[in-house]
Amino acid sequence: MLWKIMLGIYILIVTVAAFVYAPGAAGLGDLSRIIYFHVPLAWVGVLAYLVSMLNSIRYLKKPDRDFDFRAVFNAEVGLVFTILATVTGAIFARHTWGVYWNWDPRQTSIFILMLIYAAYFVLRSSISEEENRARLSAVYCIFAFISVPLLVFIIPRLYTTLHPDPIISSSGLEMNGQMLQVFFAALLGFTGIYAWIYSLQIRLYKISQRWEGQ
Amino acid sequence: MRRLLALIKKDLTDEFRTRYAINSLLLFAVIALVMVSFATGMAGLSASLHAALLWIILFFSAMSGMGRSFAKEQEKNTAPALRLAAPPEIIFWGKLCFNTILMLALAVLVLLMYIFLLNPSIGNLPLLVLLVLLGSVCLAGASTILAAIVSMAANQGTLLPILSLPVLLPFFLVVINATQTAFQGAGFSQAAGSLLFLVSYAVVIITVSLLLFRHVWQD
Amino acid sequence: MMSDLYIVLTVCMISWLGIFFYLLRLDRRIARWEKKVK
Amino acid sequence: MLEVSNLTKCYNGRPVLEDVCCCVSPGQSMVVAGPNGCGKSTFLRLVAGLARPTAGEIRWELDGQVLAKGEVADHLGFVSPELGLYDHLTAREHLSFFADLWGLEQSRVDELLNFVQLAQYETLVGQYSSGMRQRVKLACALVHNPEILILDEPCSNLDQEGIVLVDRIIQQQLARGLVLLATNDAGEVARYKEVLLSLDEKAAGTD
Repeated sequence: MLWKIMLGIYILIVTVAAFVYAPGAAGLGDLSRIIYFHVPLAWVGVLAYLVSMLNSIRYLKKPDRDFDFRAVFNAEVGLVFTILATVTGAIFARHTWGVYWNWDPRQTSIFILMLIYAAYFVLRSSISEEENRARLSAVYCIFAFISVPLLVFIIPRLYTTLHPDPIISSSGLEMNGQMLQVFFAALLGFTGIYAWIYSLQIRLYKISQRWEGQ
Repeated sequence: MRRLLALIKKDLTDEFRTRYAINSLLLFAVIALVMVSFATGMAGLSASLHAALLWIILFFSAMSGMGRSFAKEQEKNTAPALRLAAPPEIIFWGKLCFNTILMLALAVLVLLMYIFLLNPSIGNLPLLVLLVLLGSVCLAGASTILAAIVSMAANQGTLLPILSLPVLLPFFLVVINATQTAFQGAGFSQAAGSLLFLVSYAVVIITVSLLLFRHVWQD
Repeated sequence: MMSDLYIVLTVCMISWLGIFFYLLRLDRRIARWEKKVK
Repeated sequence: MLEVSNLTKCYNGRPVLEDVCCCVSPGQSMVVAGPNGCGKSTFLRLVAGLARPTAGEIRWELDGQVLAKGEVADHLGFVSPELGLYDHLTAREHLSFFADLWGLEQSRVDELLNFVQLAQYETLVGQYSSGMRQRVKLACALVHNPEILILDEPCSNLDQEGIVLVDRIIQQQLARGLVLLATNDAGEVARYKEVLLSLDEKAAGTD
């Protein structure tokens, strides 16, 4: 319990630090502060998908409902975080590029991540038999994962992007020490939230399993 | 190898006698082409628009026909006998080859009709043809395993495009970009990067499909 | 400009606190259920 | 030989088969009997390796060697009403397709066509009567001379001549391996029940 309350206070401090302690980036001003939330959100979105994919692989190796459940709720969590990352990204885009959406490669990447999650749930809803549903959606989760590395690494190289590179400063966003501190602190904090949700879900699942057993 | 040929022969014979996939593919492609041609009229389209339109037509007509071969095995309950008679990898290769043949035929026809109806200015025809053919292989490669997944689910008609789009989007970004340069008359050396990407995309996607197919192909 | 920043900061803090207490409540409830099921 | 222990299969958490045990030796025929919905077909599908059991074990042994999961299909012929045919191929094309898949000579095709008395028909299977379709299914299952033959309601839709044919197939099969047969026909049960697996004590089709 203690670490959860500490996490709460920790995120509160990071939030304050993001607005007060870290200076605004040159050229972008106070708006640059959104990266302390936008990037961690996107990071958790990708991380959740990765965990979902790994659990799908485990399911195919050993068909255990546990793994299927983990794959599903990670996809759910990932979908929420990805949508939030897209929204925060669009706000940032509106103020720097003038439009909410312009099919920048980075936007396209996160959009595809959202599409995969959406397609994953559509697929699940259209298979009624439990075992088939778990197996086929696991296959899809792994198969669709191919396009993630392709998009994240290859496409931005083929096209010029306006998206600021998060850490290595090449396109306008120079990060100084204070900013980096807050940035990594935020990443850590959001990963903590993810871990918390993860443990809650697992406990909830175990309760429901035992409930059925009784 | 003989098993593979038997599978392809069986699918082709069946297809020639019913002409279900061929008809739906072709009709869909023709309708889409005529609509595009009507809508744009004689207005000269830019190369990027031509490239996008061509691939949109190819994508949706592919989606309307690709799913059939698996769906049919499932509907007619012929899948269990196949499961017993051949290992999943052979089945996958058979279906992949059949889909590729179908897709190549479709691509050639769509390309000819596209040039005929919309009269785009083509800078580098050999490159364009190569891109369309290579792209068809990629389309068939990605949609074969997805078609197998879809054949076991409900609402099959809409599911295949929904599942394929995320997987195919990186491929589309590259191929549309390259097709545009082909319309504009770029040389092969300029397109080498894209061609390499397409080949490696096809290889990766088929390899992963082969690894995963055994899990799809069971009841 | 400065006051805008504080408004956004307040909104962020309040929404985090909302999420935080929601999670905390869920955590407690799950703990209760765990005892009951055992 | 076949050894099944504590076989259980659930669909969506609801058991269709529970704790089924049986044992069949080579040269024996086993009859699976029971009312509709008791899981006969499911049992045969599980044994054939077409579906995965929820729990329990299925062990095939051939000439003293235990068959791995993937190998079972190579020694197995399966006939079931759940199995379909390609409506737009002829009987000959069906057989030569399966002969190709098993890597066998085309002479086997003629042999089998004569055996099931379909050699003179060159029309598409879609136009066949259900009895003729049943004969095509039997022939397809026999293409690779399997040691194990699994027949689910083999005599449905067959005329007198066809029933004699099935009997001949079963007798030939018993000389070479074993036969699993699911049926509700009292005469067939009496005739083939060297081993009888009755699934009726558990009424699974409750809902």
